[in-house]
Amino acid sequence: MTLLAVQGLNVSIRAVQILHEVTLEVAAGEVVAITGESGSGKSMTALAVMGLLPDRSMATGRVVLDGADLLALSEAQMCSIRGRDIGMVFQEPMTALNPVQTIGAQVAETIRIHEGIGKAQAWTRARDMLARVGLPEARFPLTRYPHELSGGQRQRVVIAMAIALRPKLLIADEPTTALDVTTQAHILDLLRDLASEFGMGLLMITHDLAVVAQMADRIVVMQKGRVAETGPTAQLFAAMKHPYTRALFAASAHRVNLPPAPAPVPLLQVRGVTRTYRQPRRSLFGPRAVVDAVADVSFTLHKGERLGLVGESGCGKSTLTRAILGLEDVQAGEITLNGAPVWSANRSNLAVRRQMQVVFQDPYGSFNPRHRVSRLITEPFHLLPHPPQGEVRDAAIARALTDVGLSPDDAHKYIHEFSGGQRQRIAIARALINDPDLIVFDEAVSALDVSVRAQVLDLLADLCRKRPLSYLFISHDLHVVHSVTDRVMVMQAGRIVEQGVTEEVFGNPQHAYTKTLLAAAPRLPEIGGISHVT
Amino acid sequence: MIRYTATRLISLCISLIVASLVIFTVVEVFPGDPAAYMLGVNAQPDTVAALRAELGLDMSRPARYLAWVSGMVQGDFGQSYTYRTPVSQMIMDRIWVSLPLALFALVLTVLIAFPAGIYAASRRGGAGDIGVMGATQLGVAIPNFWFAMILVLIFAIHLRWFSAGGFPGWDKGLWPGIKALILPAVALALPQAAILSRVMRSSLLDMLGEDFIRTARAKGLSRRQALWRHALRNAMIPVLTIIGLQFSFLLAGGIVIEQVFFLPGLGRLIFQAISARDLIVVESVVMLLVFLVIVVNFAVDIAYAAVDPRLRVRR
Amino acid sequence: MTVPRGLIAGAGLAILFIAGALLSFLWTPYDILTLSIPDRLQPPSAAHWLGTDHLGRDMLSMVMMGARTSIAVALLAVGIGMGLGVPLGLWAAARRGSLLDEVIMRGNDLIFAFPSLVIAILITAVFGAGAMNAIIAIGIFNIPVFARLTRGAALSFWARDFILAARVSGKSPARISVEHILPNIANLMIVQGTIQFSLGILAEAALSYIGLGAQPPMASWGRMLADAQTLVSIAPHVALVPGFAIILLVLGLNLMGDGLRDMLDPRIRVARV
Amino acid sequence: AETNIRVAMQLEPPNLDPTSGAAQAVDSVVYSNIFEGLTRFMSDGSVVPGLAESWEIAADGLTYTFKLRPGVMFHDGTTMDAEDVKFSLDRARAEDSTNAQKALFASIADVTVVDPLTVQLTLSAPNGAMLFNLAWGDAVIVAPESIADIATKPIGTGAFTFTNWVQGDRIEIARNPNYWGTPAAMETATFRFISDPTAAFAAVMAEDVDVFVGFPAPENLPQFEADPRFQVLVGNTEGETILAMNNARAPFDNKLVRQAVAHAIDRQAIIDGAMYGIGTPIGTHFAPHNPDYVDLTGLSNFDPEKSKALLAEAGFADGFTTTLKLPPPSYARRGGEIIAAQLRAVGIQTEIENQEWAQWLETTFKGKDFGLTIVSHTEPMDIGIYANPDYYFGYNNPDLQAMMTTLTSTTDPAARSEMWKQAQTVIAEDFVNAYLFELAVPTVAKAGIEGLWLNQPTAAIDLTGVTWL
Ligand SMILES: Nc1ncnc2c1ncn2[C@@H]1O[C@H](COP(=O)(O)OP(=O)(O)OP(=O)(O)O)[C@@H](O)[C@H]1O
Ligand SMILES: Nc1ncnc2c1ncn2[C@@H]1O[C@H](COP(=O)(O)OP(=O)(O)OP(=O)(O)O)[C@@H](O)[C@H]1O
Ligand SMILES: [Mg+2]
Ligand SMILES: [Mg+2]
Ligand code: NI
Repeated sequence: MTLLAVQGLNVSIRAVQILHEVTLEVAAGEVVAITGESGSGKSMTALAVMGLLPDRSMATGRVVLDGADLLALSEAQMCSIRGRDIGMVFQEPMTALNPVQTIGAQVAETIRIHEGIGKAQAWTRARDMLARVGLPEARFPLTRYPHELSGGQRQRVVIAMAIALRPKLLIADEPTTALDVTTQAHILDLLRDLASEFGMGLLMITHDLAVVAQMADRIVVMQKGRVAETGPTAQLFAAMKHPYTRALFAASAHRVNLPPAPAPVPLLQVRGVTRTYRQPRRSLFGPRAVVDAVADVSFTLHKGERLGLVGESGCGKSTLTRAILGLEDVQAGEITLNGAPVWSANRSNLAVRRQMQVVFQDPYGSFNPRHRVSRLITEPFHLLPHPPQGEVRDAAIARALTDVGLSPDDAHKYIHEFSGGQRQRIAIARALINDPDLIVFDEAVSALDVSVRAQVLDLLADLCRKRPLSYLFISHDLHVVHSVTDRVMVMQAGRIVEQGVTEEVFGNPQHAYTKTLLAAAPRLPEIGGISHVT
Repeated sequence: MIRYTATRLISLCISLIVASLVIFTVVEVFPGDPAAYMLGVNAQPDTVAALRAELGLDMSRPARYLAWVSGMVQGDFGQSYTYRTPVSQMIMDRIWVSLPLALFALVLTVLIAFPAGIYAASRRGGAGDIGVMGATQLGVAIPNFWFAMILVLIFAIHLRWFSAGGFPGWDKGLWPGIKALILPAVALALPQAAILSRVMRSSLLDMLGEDFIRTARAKGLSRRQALWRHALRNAMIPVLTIIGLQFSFLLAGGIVIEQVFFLPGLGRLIFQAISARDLIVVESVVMLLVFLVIVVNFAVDIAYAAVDPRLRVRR
Repeated sequence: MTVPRGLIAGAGLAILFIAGALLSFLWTPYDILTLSIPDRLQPPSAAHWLGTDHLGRDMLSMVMMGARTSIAVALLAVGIGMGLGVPLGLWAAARRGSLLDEVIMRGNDLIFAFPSLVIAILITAVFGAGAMNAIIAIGIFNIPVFARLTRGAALSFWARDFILAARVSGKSPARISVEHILPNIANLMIVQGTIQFSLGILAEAALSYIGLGAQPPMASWGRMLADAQTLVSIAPHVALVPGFAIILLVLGLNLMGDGLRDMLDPRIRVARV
Repeated sequence: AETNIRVAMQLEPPNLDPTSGAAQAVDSVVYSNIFEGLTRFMSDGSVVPGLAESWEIAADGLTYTFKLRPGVMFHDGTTMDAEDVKFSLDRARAEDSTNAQKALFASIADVTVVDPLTVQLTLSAPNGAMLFNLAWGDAVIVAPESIADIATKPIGTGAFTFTNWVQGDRIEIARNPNYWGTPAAMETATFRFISDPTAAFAAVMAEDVDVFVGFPAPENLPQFEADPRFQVLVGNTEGETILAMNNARAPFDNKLVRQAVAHAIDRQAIIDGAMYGIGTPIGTHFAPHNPDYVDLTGLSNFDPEKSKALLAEAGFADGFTTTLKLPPPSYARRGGEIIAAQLRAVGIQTEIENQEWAQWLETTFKGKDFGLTIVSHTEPMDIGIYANPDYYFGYNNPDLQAMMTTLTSTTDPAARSEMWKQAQTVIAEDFVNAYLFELAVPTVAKAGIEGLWLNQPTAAIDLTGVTWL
C-alpha cells in the first residue's frame, strides 16, 4: 500500500529549476533511501514533501500522502500534518535543537501542539518516547539542555521529537553524517527498528552508498535534480542500469594503487608524547580538571611510508598533528624529524618544519580568499632562508601545479574559481612546494564527494610514485585509511591502542576498540563485478 | 551558575577600582580652584586660603583619594563644596529623577522596539518591514536633543498638553511625576527604540534561519509559533547586550535631555558641579554612573545566563 | 554583485554633503565671517536659499562650513578608533587567552562603562572645549568598538585552516595578523567605520550643542542648533535647517553602511550602537 | 487675589548663605526675603534703613552708632539684638572668614554692643560708603544659634521663612507671620531654576512659572510683549559689560592699540546682535542710571577707518592675533562672536576660547593669561578696581590710584560726585578697556503681578512688596 507518492514534482527557487519531474513512492513500513551526489536535490525533495521549501520557491506536481495532495493544502493544514503525520530528522544534531529549551519541553511540544493536552500528560509521553530512543529518564533527565548531550544523544532527541506522535512517514535527511561510525550504527539501528515497530514509512536521505545498502528496501538515485534510477536495493545493485549509478558505486568502492613502501629508515619519531589541556574550573576554587588530549603516544614513521591514523572525533588526532608540526609544545615526550627535534628552545624549529607540510580537511577554509593561487601555494617559501624569486619561483609554482594535475596558468586565479576537489589539489600543491619529506593529511578528503575523493586519493598515490614522500594520513573514515596506507594506528581517547600493517589490522583486529570500529562501519555489498576489499 | 556569577563579581570589583582611580585623576587635573570660584572676583587671597582649608582641599592628593574611596565604601560620599550638604543626599535627591527617567525611557524603548522588531522580522521583505525599517533609519538619524526641542515646541508650547519641563517631585503624587517625565522619556526613547528594533529584527532573522527553527516547523509549528516559542528567546542575547548599553546611554544621555527639560537629575548635577568645580560631587556622581553601568552590565551578564543555559556552566 | 538601492541613495546624500564641505574650502555663497545684524533671521529667499541666522549669516554657507566641521571631526574620531582599536583587537586575538588579551578586553569594558557624554564633558573640562578635544572624546569611544569587533572577527579567522597553514609556513602572529587577517576583516571595518562615522556626526552635534565642540568662528551644526534654540518659535528655519542637515547626513551614512554591508558580504555582522 | 507666586531664575544658588561665597543666586533668593541687614537697597539703588531704625555718624566719620528696631525676631523665634549684629559683622571680617566681599568690612576696626538695641561701629579710617556697604547681601544679620545650618536652613529676620529646597529644582519660602514690618502679600513663593534658554521660554509660555527674573533669551521678549498674558520689564543692573584688554601685556600696553580696538567696535551691533536691543551703550566704567555718570561714548565711537589708522600708527598695519576668552554668559559668548568679526574687519584676528567660570577665574582673572576678554562687572560703584594695578586688566595709573584713595576718605557728596566724574573720564581717555554696554535685566511676568523690582541695584528678587491684581 502506497503511503507517500511523489509524482512529477518540479521545484524552482527564484526561477531556477532545482527539481525536475521527481517521482518516487514510499509504502508503509518500507525504508526508501534517496542517494546521489551533493547538490543533486535530495534535501529539496524532502523539504518539498514537508512543505518547508525555502522562501520564494515554487513546487508543482503532486505529493500525495494517504490520498491527500499535500501541495494543495493550505499552510495551516500543513502545520497540522507536519509532526503528526510526517516527522523529520535533520543532518546536524548540534544545531537542530533549540539551545535554550530543555529536551523534555522540546519533545513534549510536538505532542502538545497537535493534541492540546495538558503539560503533565505531554511530559509523561515525552518521557516514554525519550526512553524508547535510548534516553531513559534515569540517566537523561528531561530537564537537560541540548548542550549537555553528545551529538548522538542529541540526534536521538531529534528522533524522539519526530516520532512522538507515531507519524505515518519519517523523513531522515543525512541523519548520521555528522556522527561517528559507532554512533552512526546505533542510530541506524534505532531508525530501522522504529520503522518496523510503528509501521512507518521511512524516507532516508544519504550520500553513503554503504549505509544505503545496509538500510534500504528500495533506492532512489538522484542526479542534478532528477531521479536517475530507482528500484529495490538488491536489484538495483545487481543491475545498475544507469551509468551515473555505476559511477557512483565505483567511486565509493574505489581502491587506490599504492607503490610499495621502501625499506624502513626512520623519518619521524614520536616518543612518549603527552599533550594535556586544562579545563576551566568547575567550581570557583576547585581544581582545574586536566584532559589528556594525547597521552603517551609513541611511533615511528619511515621514509616513503604511508602511515594511517584512525579514531573517532575528539580522540586527539588533530592535537597530535599540531604537536608533530611543531605548532605547540607538548607536556612530555619528544618528536624528531630526521633526528632533529621539531620544537626546541621554546619555539618551533623552522629548519625542521621546512621538511614537513600539511593538508587540512576543509577545502574552503584552507585558503585566504583574497590571495591568488601563486601567492597561496608559495606561502611555505617563508620557511626558506632564501626564498626563490622571479623565474625560479614561477618554475616551482608551475611544477607543483602540474604535479597535482592543474595547469600552470591557474596560478593567477583566485581560490573561489575552483571546485572543492581542485582546491584540495591546490592545498597539496602548497604542501609540495618546498619538496618536503613528510606530508600530514588531517582528514584531507573527508569533505569531498565520493567521486572527487577517489580522484584525490589517486593523486596521492601518484605523487608518492613521483617524489620521495612520506604520508601521515589522518581520518575517521576507515575505508579511506584502508585504501591509502601501508601501516595504520588506531587511536582512542588520546592513546594509540593498536598499530600494525594495514591489511593485518583491518583483517584481524586485536584490540576490542578496533573491532567495534570495524563492526560499526557500514559495508558495500560485493556486486557488479567491482572488486572491493574493505 | 555560582561560579559564573562569582567571576563576574570579581571583575566587577576590579573595574570599579580602576574606574575610581581614573575618575579621580581626571577630575583632579581640572583647571580652576573650587574655592576661588565660590568666592568670586572680589575675594581676598586669605579668604580663599581659609575656604580651601575648610573644604579639605589642602590635603595631599593620595590622602584625598583614600578618604574619598574609603568614605564611599561606607556609603559616605563626603560634603559638597558648594552646596555644603552631604553628597550622598544630593545624589539621592537627583537619582530619583534620573533613574526613573532612564527606566521609563527604557521601558518605552522596549515597548516600541519589541513589537516593531518582531513585526518587521515576521513580515520580512514585505511592505510592513520596509515601512518599519525606514522609520527606524530615520529614528536613528535624529539627534535626541533636537527631537526634544521639537517635542517641547509642539506639545508644551503649542498644544500645552504637558508642562515644558521641570519636575514636581514624587511627593506631589505619582501621576504628576510621570507626566513630567513623559516628554523627556519619549525624546530619549525614540532614537534608542529605532536602534533596538533594528537589532531585534536582525537578531530574530538570524535565528529564523537557524536549524532548530526548521526542526520546530517540522514538528508542525506555524511560522508565527516558531518565532514566538523558539526564535524570540534565542534572539534575546544580542538584544540584551544592546539594552544594557542603552541603559547606560539613557542614564548619561539624560544630561542633554535633562538640560532641555530642566529636570533636576544627575546629569544636570554633573554639569553644575563641573562648572562650579565641585570636584567631590563630580567624582562621586561619575563614579555612581559608572557603578550603575557596571552593575547593569553585570545584571545583563546574569540575564544572559537566565536566557541561555549554555552559559550557566561554561564561562 | 548588485548594488543595493539604499546604498545609492545613502551614498548620494553623503556625497552631497561631502561635496558641499569640500566646496566650502573654495567658495561659499556668502562669507560667514562677516556678520550683518540687520539681515538676521530672514526666512529662505532667492538671495539666501536657506535664510539667515541670528547674526545675519547665510545659512547655506553655514551648513556647508558646518558639514566640513562635522565630517572632519567624525572622520578623525573614526581614524583614532580604527587606528588604535584595530591593532589592539588584532593583538588581543593573536594572543587570545593571554594576560594581554584579558587586559585589552577589560580596558575596553572599562571605557564602555563610562557614559560617553560624561567622559566628553570631563575631557573638555580638563582641556577646554574645542574641535580637537571633541575628536579625542569621540575617538576614545570608538577604540573599544573597533577593538572588540576586530578581535571577534580575527578570532574567527584564527580558527580557520588557512591561518594554520600560514603558521605551518612559519609566519609570526604579527605577520599573519597583517597579511591574512587584516585584509579579510577590511570589509567589516569599512562597514563599521561608516556607522561609527555617522554616530560621530551625531556625537559632534551633541557636544557642540552643549557647547563643548567646535568653537566660533568655526561653524558647527550642533552650535547652530544651540544658537537656534530660543529662536524656533520666531524663525523656525534656523532650527530646522541644521537639524535636517544632521538627519540627512546621518541617514545617508547609515543607508550607505547598510548597503555596503549587504553588498560586501551578506553574512558579516556589524555591531550597532 | 492669588497669594502664591512661582518665580524662575536662571541659576540655582549653591547654598543659601549670603555671607560666604560670591554666588549672586544666593542673594537673589534670600536678600530681603529671608535675610536683612542694618541697611538695605531699594529698587532704585537708594540705601534706606533696614534692621537699623536710625543711625548717627560722628563728625570725624569714624564712629557709627546704629539704633536697632525693637521686637525683631529670627524665624526660629529668637530675638534679634545688638549681640547678633556684633556676631554677624565680626564673623564677616574675621581672619578665617569666607566672606567673598570681606573688603567691604576692611575699614571696621571694632564693633561694640552698647545696649541690646544699640550697636557701635568704630572705623579705622573714614569711609564714605559704609552705609552702602552694609546694605550688601554679604552684610546681613545672622544669629549664632542658627549659623551652623545656614547653608541649607537659612534663619533670618525677613518677611519670608525658608520652607523647602528640592535641589536642582526649586526653593520654597512662606510668609513670616511674625514679621516686624508690613507682612508680605504672598503666602508662599517658589523659586525655580531654569538655566536653559529654550526651557525658560517654554516654561514662561506654558505658564509653568509666574515670573522669570533675568530672562536669558532677550530674543524672545517681543513675543512676550505681544502676548497680553505677560508683561515685560527691562531694568538696569550695575553690570558694566566691557571688552577687557590686558593692559600689562603687548600689544595692549600700547594706548594706540587699545584706542584702535575701542574704535573698531560697534556697540549698537553688539547690543542688537547679542542682547536683541536691550542694554545701554556706555563709554566708561560707570552705570548710566547713576546721576554722576558722564556720557563718554563719543570718545570711542565706531570708526573702523580710524581704528585701522591707529593700528598702523602703532605699528600694526597688518593687524595682529590675540586671544579672546569668553566666560559662559550669553552676553560674552554671543558678544564675543560679534566682536571677533568686528575686530577682524580692522585686521585683528582673535582666537576665541570659551571658558567656564572656574577656568576663567583661574586662568584669565587670576592668571592674567589673556589678550581680550568680555565680562560684566556687576558690583555697584566698582570703578575703584581701576586703582588696583594687580587687577586682571593690569591698568597702572598712579594718578587714578591717588584719586581713589582720596575719594574713599571723602564724605562730602559734592566732592565725591566730582571725583567720580573725573575718574570716569581718566579711564575712558586712557581706553583702558573697551566699554560696551550696561547690562539690562529683563523680567517677564504674568500680567497682573505688581511690585517687582524693575532694576537690579544688587542681585535680589525682593518679593515682600509683590501682589497679584
Ligand atoms: N535556499 C536555497 N536557495 C537557492 N538554491 C538552493 C537553496 N538550497 C539549495 N539550493 C540548491 O538546490 C540544489 C539542491 O540542493 P539540495 O540541498 O537538495 O542538495 P542535496 O542533494 O541535499 O545535497 P547535499 O548532499 O550536499 O546535502 C543545489 O543546487 C543547491 O544549490
Ligand atoms: N585548545 C584546546 N583546549 C582544550 N581542550 C582541547 C583543545 N584542543 C583540543 N582539545 C581537546 O582535546 C581532545 C582532542 O581533540 P582533537 O581536536 O585532537 O580531536 P580530533 O581527534 O582531531 O577530533 P576530530 O575528528 O573531531 O577533528 C578533545 O577532547 C578536545 O576537546
Ligand atoms: Mg542535503
Ligand atoms: Mg580533528
Ligand atoms: Ni573498503
